[in-house]
Amino acid sequence: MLLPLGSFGVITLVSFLGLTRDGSWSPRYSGYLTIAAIFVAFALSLWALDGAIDADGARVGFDGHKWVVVGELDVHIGITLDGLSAIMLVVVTSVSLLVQVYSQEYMRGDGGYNRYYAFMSLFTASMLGLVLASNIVQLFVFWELVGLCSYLLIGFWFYKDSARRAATKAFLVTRVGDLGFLIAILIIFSETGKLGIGDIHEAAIAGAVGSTALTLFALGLFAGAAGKSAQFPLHVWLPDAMEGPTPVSALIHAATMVAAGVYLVARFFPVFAESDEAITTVAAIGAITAIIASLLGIMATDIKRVMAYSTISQLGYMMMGLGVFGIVAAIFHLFTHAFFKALLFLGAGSVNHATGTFDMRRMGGLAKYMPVTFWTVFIASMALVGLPPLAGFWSKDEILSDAWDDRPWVFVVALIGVFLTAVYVGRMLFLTFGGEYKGGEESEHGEPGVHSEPHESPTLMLVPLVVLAVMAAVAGLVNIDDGLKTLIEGWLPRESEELVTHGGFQWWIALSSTAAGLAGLGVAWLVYGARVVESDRVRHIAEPLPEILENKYYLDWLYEEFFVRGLVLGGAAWLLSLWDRYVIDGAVNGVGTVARWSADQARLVQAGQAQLYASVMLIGVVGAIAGILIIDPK
Amino acid sequence: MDDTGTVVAFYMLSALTIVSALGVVVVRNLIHAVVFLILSFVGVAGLYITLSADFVAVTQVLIYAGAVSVLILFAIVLTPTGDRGNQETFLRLPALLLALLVAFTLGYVAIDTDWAISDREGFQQTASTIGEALLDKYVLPFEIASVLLLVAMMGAIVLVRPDSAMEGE
Amino acid sequence: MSVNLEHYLIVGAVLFSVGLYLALAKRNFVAVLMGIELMFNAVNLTFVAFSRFVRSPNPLDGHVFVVFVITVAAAEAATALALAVLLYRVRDTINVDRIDLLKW
Amino acid sequence: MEDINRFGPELALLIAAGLIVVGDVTLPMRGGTRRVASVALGLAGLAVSALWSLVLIVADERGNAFDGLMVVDDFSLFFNFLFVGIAAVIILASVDLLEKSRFRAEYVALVLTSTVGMMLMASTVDLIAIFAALELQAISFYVLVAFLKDGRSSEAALKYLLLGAVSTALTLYGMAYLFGLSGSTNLNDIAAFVAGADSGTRPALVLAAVFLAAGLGFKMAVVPFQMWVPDVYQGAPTPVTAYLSVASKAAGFAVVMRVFVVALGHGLISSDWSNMFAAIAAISMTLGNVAALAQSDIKRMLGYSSIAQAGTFLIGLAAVAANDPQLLLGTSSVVFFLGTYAFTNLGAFIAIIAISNKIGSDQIGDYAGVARRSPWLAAGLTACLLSLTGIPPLAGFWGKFWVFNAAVRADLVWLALIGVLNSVISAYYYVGVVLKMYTQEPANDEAFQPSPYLGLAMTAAVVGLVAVGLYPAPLLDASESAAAVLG
Amino acid sequence: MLSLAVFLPIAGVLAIVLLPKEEEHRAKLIAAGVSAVVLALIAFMFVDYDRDRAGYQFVNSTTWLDSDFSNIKLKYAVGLDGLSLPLALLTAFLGLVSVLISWRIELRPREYFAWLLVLETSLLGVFSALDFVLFFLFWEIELVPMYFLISVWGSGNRVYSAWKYVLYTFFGSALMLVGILTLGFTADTFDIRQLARIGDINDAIIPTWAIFTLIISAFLIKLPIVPLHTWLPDAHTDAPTAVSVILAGVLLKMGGYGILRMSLSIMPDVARDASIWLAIIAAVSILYGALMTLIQQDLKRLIAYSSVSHMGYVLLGASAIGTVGLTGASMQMLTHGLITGMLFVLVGMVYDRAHTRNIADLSGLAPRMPFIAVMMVVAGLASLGLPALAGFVSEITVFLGTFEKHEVMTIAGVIGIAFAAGYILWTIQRVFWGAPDPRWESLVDATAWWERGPLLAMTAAIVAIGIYPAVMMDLFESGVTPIAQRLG
Repeated sequence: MLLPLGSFGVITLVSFLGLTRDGSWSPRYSGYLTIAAIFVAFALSLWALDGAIDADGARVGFDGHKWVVVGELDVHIGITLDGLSAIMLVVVTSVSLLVQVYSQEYMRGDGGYNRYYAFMSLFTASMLGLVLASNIVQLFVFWELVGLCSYLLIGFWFYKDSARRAATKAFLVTRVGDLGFLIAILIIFSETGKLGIGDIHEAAIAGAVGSTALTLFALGLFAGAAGKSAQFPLHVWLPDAMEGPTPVSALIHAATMVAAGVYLVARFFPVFAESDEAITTVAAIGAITAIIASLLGIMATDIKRVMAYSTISQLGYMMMGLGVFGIVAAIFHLFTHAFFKALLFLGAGSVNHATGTFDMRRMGGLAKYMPVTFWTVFIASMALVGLPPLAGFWSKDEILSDAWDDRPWVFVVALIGVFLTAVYVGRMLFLTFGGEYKGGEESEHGEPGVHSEPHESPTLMLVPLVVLAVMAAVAGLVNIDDGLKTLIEGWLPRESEELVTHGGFQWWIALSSTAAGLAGLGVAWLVYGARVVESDRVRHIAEPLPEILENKYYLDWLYEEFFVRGLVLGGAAWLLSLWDRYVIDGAVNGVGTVARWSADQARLVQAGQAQLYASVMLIGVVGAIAGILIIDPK
Repeated sequence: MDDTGTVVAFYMLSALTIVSALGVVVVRNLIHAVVFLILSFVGVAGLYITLSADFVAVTQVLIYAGAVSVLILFAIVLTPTGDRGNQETFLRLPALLLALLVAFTLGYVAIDTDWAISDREGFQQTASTIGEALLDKYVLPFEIASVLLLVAMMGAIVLVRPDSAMEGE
Repeated sequence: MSVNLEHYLIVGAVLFSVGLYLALAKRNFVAVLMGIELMFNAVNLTFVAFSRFVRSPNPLDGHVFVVFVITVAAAEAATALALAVLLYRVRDTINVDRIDLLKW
Repeated sequence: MEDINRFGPELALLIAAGLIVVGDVTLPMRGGTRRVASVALGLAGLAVSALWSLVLIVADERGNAFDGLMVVDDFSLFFNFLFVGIAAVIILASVDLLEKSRFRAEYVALVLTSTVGMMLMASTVDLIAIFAALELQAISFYVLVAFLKDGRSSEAALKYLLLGAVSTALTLYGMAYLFGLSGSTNLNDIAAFVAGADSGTRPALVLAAVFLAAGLGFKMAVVPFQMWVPDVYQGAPTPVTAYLSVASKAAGFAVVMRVFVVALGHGLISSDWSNMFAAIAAISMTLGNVAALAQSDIKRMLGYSSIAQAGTFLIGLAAVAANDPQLLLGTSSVVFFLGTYAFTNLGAFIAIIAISNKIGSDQIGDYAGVARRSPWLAAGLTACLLSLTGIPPLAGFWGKFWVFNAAVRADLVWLALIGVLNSVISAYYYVGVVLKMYTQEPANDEAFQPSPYLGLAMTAAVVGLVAVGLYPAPLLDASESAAAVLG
Repeated sequence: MLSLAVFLPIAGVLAIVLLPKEEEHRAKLIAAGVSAVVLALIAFMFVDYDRDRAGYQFVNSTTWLDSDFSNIKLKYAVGLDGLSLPLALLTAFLGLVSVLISWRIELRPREYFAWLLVLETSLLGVFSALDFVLFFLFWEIELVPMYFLISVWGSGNRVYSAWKYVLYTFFGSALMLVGILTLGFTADTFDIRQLARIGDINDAIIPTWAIFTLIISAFLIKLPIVPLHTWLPDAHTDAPTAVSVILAGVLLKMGGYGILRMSLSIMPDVARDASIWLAIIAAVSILYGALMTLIQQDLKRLIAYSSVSHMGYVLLGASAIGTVGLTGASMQMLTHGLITGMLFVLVGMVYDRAHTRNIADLSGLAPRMPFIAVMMVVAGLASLGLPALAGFVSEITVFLGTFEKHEVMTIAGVIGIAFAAGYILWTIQRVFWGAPDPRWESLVDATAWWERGPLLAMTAAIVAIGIYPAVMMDLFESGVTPIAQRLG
């Protein structure tokens, strides 16, 4: 059972080998080594999954090594292997494996090839570590490492101004969420003195934690999750994260970074389940996120951005699912989403490979140039919209039905979301693959002119696409007989397990969601496919919504200009610097000035006249006698 | 000290002493001031006699009224273009105030203190006793004083004799 | 009417103050020295008065002290007047308030 | 004979002084030889004196002399060594000065007689003898201060003499009152009287104490009797300034300790003078340090600094009576501090003599880049200044440490606080000189060395400084046994 | 052996001073040799330290001064325990590093290296002294070399900065001296081991809180805390690189060490009452320092202010007055020493090459100096508290230890971490990333062994501690447990 940890070790080691042996080490080896390691990890994950299935999803972990033990503080590094983590392992390793294979071709010739694979390995390893962690601090460690890797990868082309900004932004925004996570850790430690995940669950269920503290703890965790999983209002980093190489985006959006947040909430489901306020917040934030992100998706012109917003909105679905106690549905959706979203991104990468641009307005008609890419992306898109019998349909349906069961308003929101999703997916498909080719643009690699005639991508890139397409098509069948249910629920304590919603399959829900999806596609066809309705007119009618959307609800402005530049840099820090310079240093230097001044006064007495000196002496004498005899006459 | 003669002598001598001292202050000619100074010294010598301190009185007359006054006159003479006006500096008023304050303080303390008065009679013969003390018990300070006088002499030479003779050696 | 210790002490005090005034206020260094001599006289008077009046195992110690004071005062006067001559030579004045180059 | 034996250290110096003067007049010698002969004879006299003191210790010849006017005890022996050592260093430091004067024999003799005066100040226990000793020292110094016989030097002497004479008169008045109260001039008799004095005598006792403090405060150079210090320090020949700042001050403290601790230490007014000294200490430190900040002449600056240092010593004295059971701690701390201060200030002045000789200026501004031109001198001066600041592991630190320790134990924490804060102020100007020497460019790059005499004196001071800093125990033991005598 | 390690640098100083002027280039060899031997000695002690038997080990003790009149026995006593041993190791390590990175010093090298070695002795002395007066002695000695190093070999407004440093510190230590004396008078001993055993002090001549305040003020200035911090940015900015390294790496730790060793363990009663105030000061320092860091334009100043912020965590941990918090605080001292030391080494290298530290002037340095850039990223990430690097371990331990006692202040501290991420990343982004600037075309990477070696060693230490903190944590725990027990 320790083997997944071993794989993590291998990858980490490789990552550092790749880094330090830069130069004498052929870059290709890094790729091979990484892929081999991930393949081993994938195999081990399957083996772990097998073990988890045998155990009906119950925990088969064990406590590992002492890390920090000080006084009452006890952090042991351990492994949690249960149904939930086993599924996550498989998702992570499989998507990662495919992405790495794809990258072999995509990144060919890039100067930072070694670095790329090193970071990617570390990324996957951190994610695995996160999933396997048995201790909340350990979880936090890998959580932050995931953040770090995303930072490094988003800023991979560090000489690009947009890339370095996006990287910093991603790290900082998620860091804000992480503060919540950290505070949550502090709260739970001060309440229970325990940091083991299992211990925390027990304490929460046993009522050993005060209800306020519990809620705060859960909300803190959720803040962390919201940061990583790009939930409103911390979602702003994700669209910018497109600055990294496309496979990175695939990995971030499908299997690693964003999944971490959902995983975290799922992992602490027993805690959330104990706090009504917390779980309601999760549902509400999920709902808001789902809607606002899909609206943004409609306006985006960059294909990767469209997908990014779609990720955000799908993550909103997952959160909604968790918020209605539908942990099975949520993880199921995570599972299916991983495949079709990875596929979408890799497809976008493929498109970019061919056209050299991500701007959908520069594409068009690609279906005939790149059939494989088109069909795989099409499958993924339909899965995303949730058309049966593709993977997305099953999982999204389950969320809808759980929502109906628990909080009908969430259901309504989700249904609207389905519609909006269909609209932007349709728009994306029509703009990219329909109509005429509009010329492409300069590529990321700086080789102009080769994209005038788009062509299908090399085989090595297509294989992952096809594999993922198959998965996107059939992955939904996994849970058709509740195959995942036992796995996902198996590890839950009995008290929490009873709370989990099981909406079950309901025909009318399935039909209505399919109808909403089709309606959305229809609208998209009207505007972008057949161009029956001018998009400008739609825009005009919807005023001022488009403008708000184009400015992304002014959140970036609010954060960057108002909070960071305005309040923090321009306000607080500026004021403090004045305070520092004039008041504190002023006081310090003022002491010096006063001393100087007194010195000048003091020496004036020394006027050089001897009898003056004698007079001072006698004044002192008389004063002393008078002082002693008058003040203290005994 | 109740006999009238002593009392009268005391007051007269005190008056002489203090009025002469004030004379030193008031007169506007330095030479005249020296004269008043000598008078004051003599007055003090007289007071010593009322205190039956004959040896001290004699010493006083010899050294103060004699030697010191002559020294002072010498000094005046040796600084021919010096100021002979006996003026005060700008510290006149503060000094006056201070002097009055000191006088008041000293007087207050003198009166306010319980002195351990003995009923001993006046001394009969002080010179021999003092002489013995000087050569016996107080031989150390006596020696020091003699060294001191030598030092003063040497100092005066050092100060007054010019350095320029150096080149001659 | 009788004359006792306090009378002498007060005469001494007054004499001391007059001397002090001279020392503090006179412009000519020689006059200042006269003031100082008067102060010594006042002290001497005080000593002698104490010798006469107070209880003491060796009352004449006061007289011995006075002898020393007189000696020392003479020596000091000699030094001081030598200094006056020196000052007169190098500074052309013995006015105390003009000898104030060293200050601040 | 016993009297003479115990008077031996002083006698040796007097004989040496006599020989020097007489020899100078009678023996036919060239100028340079005369100088060396005077110096050598003076040093020999000091050596004999020190040896004699040593013999007195080894033979345990401690005891009274001259009918109890003088004592040879650990206290006086401590100061014997201190003064002899200082005098030796001063004579060495004066060699360059004497080159220009025809009165080299007289100079050396005056140094020796003043040393005798100071040794006697520390060892006499009778007011008459103390007075004589005080005056011997004072008159010697009047002449020494005027020794350059230029305008500044003589002006300094005038001020020193005028204030010295007034303070002598004050001291005498105080002594007269003590005599009038107790009927005796012997300190032990006075102590006996004070111990049993009733409150009716308090006004006179207070007056006597204050007047004595005024007279001796003049020697110690504490506020408000410090006014002469900067002017005289600046005007006097630098070796004499050094001598004044170290020896005269120490002698003043020795007398104060004898008079106040022995005679006035127990009884009616001990808390009065303790409070007075505490106040004087606080004011002296603050005023001295603050005024020193604005000085541009290094001698003047050290003058102000010596006022501040004297204030610091006074903390120890204030601590003496504030807390009777701990009486000895305060005294011993002052004695110890005086010892460390001697090394420190002497070293500083010698360095200044050496440097000023070369650069021809006492202005701090002209010390720029001295470190480049004469690294060893600069290092030595730096060590001395840091020691004055109170930075360990130099002797000055321990001095302050013990004084503050005494203050704290005498319930004078506030005074200790003022003391330490003043150390901070003092750092500003002490280190300012160091800064000039090390961080600024010199006017010219010509390297220079101190004369061998100065080098020897300097080395002695700095070695002492560091040795005491690293291992203060011997000096501390000595000062404690010295203080024990006064108990 | 400990005494040997403490005073060996002084022997080195003598050797350097006696070098003839023509041989002055050998000074650095002597300095490097001596500090390497010291490091080896302390490393040996680190390994040799018997962790099962906590408490002071390698003790050398002898009476040094014995006063008849005041019951004072000053001891020369040195020893190391779990708290001081890692700090001594850090000192020795950074001592060697600072010698190495000064390899190219050309201005008066003999004096320079001599002062560096004096500094090392005083620092080792502070951490190993077992007598409060001896502690104070070493504490004060440190001023002198620092003063010279800044004012002679510094840059910019070096004289003013040196002044400021000296006067601030001297002010604090002056107050501490009175505190030490009152404490010693009350407790009748200066021996730290005895002081840490005596019961509550009740009959002091001044209130115990006053003694506490007097003593801790020196430590707070040294730490430094807002508003007593303004010496730090100036001193850091104008000091030569090696001195900045020592200053940030070790000198600030004297303050933290003092708080733990003296203030908390000797006067637990007052410390308990004062803990909320300490926490407030800490929170203010953290946020204030972080905000100030954000708007700095000078790289060194930036790191200096970040030090203010980071040392706030030390105080925060100390204010927890529990084992966890104290361990975190001491750990933070160690990790901050390594990380900030490394940052200063790097900034120094950048400055040596580009001759500017102004962030606005620098851009796109990474392609020119990849090694330095990578190291900068590692150090920066460690500084912002990235897990698996050293900084995280200490910070989270501080938080975990403190939260229970001072919730709000801890949260303020946590917010400080977000700022840390902001200023570190923003700086790296602006300086190292972005389009290469033609002005910096000719800059070369760090290639010499004496440049790379220290950096790699520091990286190794940072990573090792981050991944397996127990190696230091256990020691620190054994060191602070007695203190925590007294605070109980």
